Amino acid sequence: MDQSTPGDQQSAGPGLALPSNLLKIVGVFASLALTFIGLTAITFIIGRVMPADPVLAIVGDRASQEVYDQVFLQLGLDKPIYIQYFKYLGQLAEGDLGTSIMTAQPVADDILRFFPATLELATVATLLGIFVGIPMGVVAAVHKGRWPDHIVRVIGLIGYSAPIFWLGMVALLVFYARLDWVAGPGRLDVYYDGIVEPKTGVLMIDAAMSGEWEIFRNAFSHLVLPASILGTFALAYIARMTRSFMLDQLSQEYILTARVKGMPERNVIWGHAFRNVLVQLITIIGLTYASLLEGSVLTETVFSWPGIGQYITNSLFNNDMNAVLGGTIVVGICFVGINLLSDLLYRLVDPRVR
Amino acid sequence: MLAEITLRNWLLAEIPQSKSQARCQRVYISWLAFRRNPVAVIGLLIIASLVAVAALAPWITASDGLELHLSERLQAPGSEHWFGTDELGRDIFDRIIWGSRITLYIVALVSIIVVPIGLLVGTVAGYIGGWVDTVLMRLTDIFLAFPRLILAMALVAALGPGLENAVLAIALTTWSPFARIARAEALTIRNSEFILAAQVQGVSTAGILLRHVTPLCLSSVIVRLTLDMAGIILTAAGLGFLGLGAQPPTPEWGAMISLGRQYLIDQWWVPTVPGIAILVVSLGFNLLGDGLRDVFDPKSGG
Amino acid sequence: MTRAPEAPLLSVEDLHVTYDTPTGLVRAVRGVSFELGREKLGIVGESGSGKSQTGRAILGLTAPGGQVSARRLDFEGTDLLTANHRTMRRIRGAGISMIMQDPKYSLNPVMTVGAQIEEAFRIHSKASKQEARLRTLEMLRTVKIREPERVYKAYPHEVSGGMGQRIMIAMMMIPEPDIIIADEPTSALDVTVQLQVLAVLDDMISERGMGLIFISHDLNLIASFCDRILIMYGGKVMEECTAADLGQAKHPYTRGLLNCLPSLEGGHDELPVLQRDPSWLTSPGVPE
Amino acid sequence: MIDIQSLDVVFGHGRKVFHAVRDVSLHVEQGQSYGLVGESGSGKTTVLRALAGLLGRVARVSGEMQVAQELLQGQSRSQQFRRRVQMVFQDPFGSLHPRHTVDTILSEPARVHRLDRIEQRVVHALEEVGLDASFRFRYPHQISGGQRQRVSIARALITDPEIILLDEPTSALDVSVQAEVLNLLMRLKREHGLTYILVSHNLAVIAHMCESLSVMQNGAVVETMSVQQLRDHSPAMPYTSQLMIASLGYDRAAIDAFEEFG
Repeated sequence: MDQSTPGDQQSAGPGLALPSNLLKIVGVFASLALTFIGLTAITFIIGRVMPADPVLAIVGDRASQEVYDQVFLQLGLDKPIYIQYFKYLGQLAEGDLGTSIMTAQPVADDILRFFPATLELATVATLLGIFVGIPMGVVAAVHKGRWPDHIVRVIGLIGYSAPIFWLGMVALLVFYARLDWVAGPGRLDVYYDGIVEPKTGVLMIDAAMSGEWEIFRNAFSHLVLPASILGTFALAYIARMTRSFMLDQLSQEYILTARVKGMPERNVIWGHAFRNVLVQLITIIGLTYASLLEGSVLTETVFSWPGIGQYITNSLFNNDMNAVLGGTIVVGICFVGINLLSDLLYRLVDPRVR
Repeated sequence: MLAEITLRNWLLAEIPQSKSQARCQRVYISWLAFRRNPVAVIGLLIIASLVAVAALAPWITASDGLELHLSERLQAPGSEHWFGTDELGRDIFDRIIWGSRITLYIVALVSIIVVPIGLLVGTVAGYIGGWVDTVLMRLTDIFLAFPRLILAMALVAALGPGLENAVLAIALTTWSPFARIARAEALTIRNSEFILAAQVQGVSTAGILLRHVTPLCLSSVIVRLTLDMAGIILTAAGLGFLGLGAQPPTPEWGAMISLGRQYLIDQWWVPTVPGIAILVVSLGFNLLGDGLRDVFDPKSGG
Repeated sequence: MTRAPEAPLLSVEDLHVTYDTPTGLVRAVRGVSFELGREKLGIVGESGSGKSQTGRAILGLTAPGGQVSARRLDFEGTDLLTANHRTMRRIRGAGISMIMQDPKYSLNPVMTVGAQIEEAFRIHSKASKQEARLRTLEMLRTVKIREPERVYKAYPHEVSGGMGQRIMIAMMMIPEPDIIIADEPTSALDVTVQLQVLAVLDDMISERGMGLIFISHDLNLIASFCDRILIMYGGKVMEECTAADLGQAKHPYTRGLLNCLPSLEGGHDELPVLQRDPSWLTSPGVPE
Repeated sequence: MIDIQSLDVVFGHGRKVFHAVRDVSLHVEQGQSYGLVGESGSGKTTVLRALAGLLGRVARVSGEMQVAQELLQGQSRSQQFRRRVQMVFQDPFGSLHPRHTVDTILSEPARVHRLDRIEQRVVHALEEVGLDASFRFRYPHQISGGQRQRVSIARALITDPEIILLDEPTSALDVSVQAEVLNLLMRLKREHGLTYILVSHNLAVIAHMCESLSVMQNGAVVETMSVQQLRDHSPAMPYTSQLMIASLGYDRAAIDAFEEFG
């Protein structure tokens, strides 16, 4: 069709196309800024607009009228709503997420303390998903319709369908309470608490850095179960997507070309088809990682894992709105950040969008 | 027997005689393809039983699942109580049956909110394009970039816990992928020649969107919806588990797990049975969705 | 025009390709026989005639679900039907190679052009990376690409259709096969580009003394490009003739195809329409 | 009947700007078949779409277009124009809605233009393109490529148009089917007194169907001539002669003489 030719006009090759690339990156950041504004607008609405009386939520219903009025002015509720929003943005920009009622500390400090635990959990789970899920998906696609495919499909469906909190409970019952193969809830046994200086906040790294191998082993034993449970979900998702991408690529004509060249089948699969799949998987892995950061809420509750999910849940029950919204914003930013990173990585790896 | 053969002939006739026959034939041929897929049929059976059980709940159960029998607390599964009783002596089997209504209620309500919004936003953005597309998709991206469970939690925190608020929160975080899918479909459809042909005929934009674009988006939206049902059920159960969804004594499965949690070690059935119920139903939706995708796969034609 | 020499490169006798589909058996190729020497053999037919299936069956690349059988399928003394995987892999590329219709789909989108050509070379030789690179650049020059260094580093989406097809030719020629199967290699291209690409292919084939199977729907093109022509319909060969004798073809199908083409010189008169006869598929050879 | 004066079509903005049609003028008499021929990217299809008002969203169109005394404004078209001017597309798979039966496809234009006796019109249009009533309730995927193209033509006939724009109507078809469709188009033109603009990359098809033609390249008209000039192999411009030589088949010696035009 004649209309499809504009692209052809520019088929000059890999020359100097920097300005248009720059434009694309500027576009990515512009959309990032917009997303951020949307994110904060929503948390702002949830925190300041939707509750019937935000002041009451803070001071409680037994406070005197004086205290009430003081907080009312402090919150700037007498000002127009958009000014309140800009003030809110200003505070966020300074890293000020307000003070937690529950811990009486700045929410930002709290989050810094709780976040590494979540990061540790989600990272290990994602790695599990990548290193187990991808080969599973490839094997399933190559053996489509035969038993390896069926096995992968069943594992994937169960990982997809099981409520993660329930799976965690059952796993605790079986592997901790009955079999005693792993350590129980929490990140460490009580008597190891506070020995290692929290440098990174990621316990296993801290322990390794200070040479406390016994603590390292204990931390690992605590991590295995929650990470596997969370990883099951990641694995199911990644395996399933890998399988469908792989099937798609294997039916492409360039695969036939590779076979015509006389290539061994293993190289056709890993050298040609998988290279294309990998490009698509970057986005999927990013999505998985981001969703695990938030999906850990339930796992953390079940395993008493002192991460950000548990922090948000506890704050919620204590009506600690600052902490809830602070946590939401931080997780939201991670979400957006990871997606941005995978988008940029994708642009770097795929020659077609470079 | 004879009637069956003629019906089959009518459904498979080479030359359909009317529009309705042609439509029935298309549905029937899809059904034949669907029927060959055992996985999908199992999924359909699970969902059909869920609906049947929910509809027949008053006749299946002995109690309304809320009555307390403190003398019969935490009884093991047996002939008296098939799935045992919980910490307040309520029959777990009955509670599971009544809970199926809640699950269906959540799923139906979310679908009713999410699908029309997603379709409308997606098809309009994809077909009209330009700045309309940019604005609508930015909006969609903002919701897409949101951590689903945490946003639902924050919303419930502001609005107060409860089933309706949980549904609202889930709907708010679920519609965006549908808009994305509908837009992607609309984008490929809008450049096809049959759309140009409709424009040449003088069909209005609304007519093209409604009669030409939407029917083609529908199948992938339905597949995605079925697959998403599992996610919706799990999120609702998760909110229930955290105490942010349906409130006790409502027999919502997630809340039941949460309450039964402390009895896990000695009375394992209390939290295990609702867990299995959730697993089976979300498995059913996933199987059905997989099957539907195979049937609707655009590559297989029809 | 050259004739097939005594010992043919490839002999095909009574080739069948059958697919088992839910709606019944589909006999895509039914009893095709021919021999190929160091010549340009054209296979022409309309869609569904089995011409592409014939090409793929020779390379053992029939799609899953397809059954291939033949009384004889022999390439330089090797029976392609019973050959094991290793033998087949050696033959593919180095013995028989294939050029497909659209370079947009038949080149790997995430590998550079150079890497893909080099790979084809290195599968069949122990050459060093450096040597492979030199050979690749030389090959790009042979297919008349003006800036081989630039194209070497380019990705497939960065080259035009005509150049893409030259790249395909370079890739398939670099292991020096004896036979090339070209399946509608220029149908996606504009006429002038089409002819230029064919000229490149033609020159290389005559220089190296190879055999070519040229599969196309375009009777005019095949008649002017090839030495010998097989006309296929419904999975069977209707007629075989030399290109020069096409005008005197006897089979009503061939005659019908020739007559229904509009021509530059013809008037606005009604075109003769091809009348198909079911007996063509049952009786062998040219009907009397 | 159709008058186009200095038509320009530009796609995109800034660095990605693409001038698809440059200063194209053409004139088609009533009852004539007019050919537009060129290679891909020559802008021939874009001219057709600009005339049909299909470029509204994506391109900037300037120039003057007049069809049967109606001066066309921008890319919007009156319902009267929509009834009078119909179009047949290239891809028999893509130009029919996959979820609509032949009946739905054919009755839609009649409904849009509020015509009466829709059922008779549908049956009659099917008859005219040589399809019997058994096709009426089938879906596009149940019929062959040639039959689909006949349905497309029937759809164009429903509103009793005066002009049909044909965009590569036979290039996706086998040659034997192409002959049938070309014959059908010739017959319909005679019987209904239609005016055609036929876009094709195939010079032989244009020579067979049209009385005059324009050769396009890179968005501009290279040469306008009568079909007689084409038959005599006497085009004025070197680009046209090269195109003509190329369409005659493979000739190794001639190819070395090919030039790059652009």
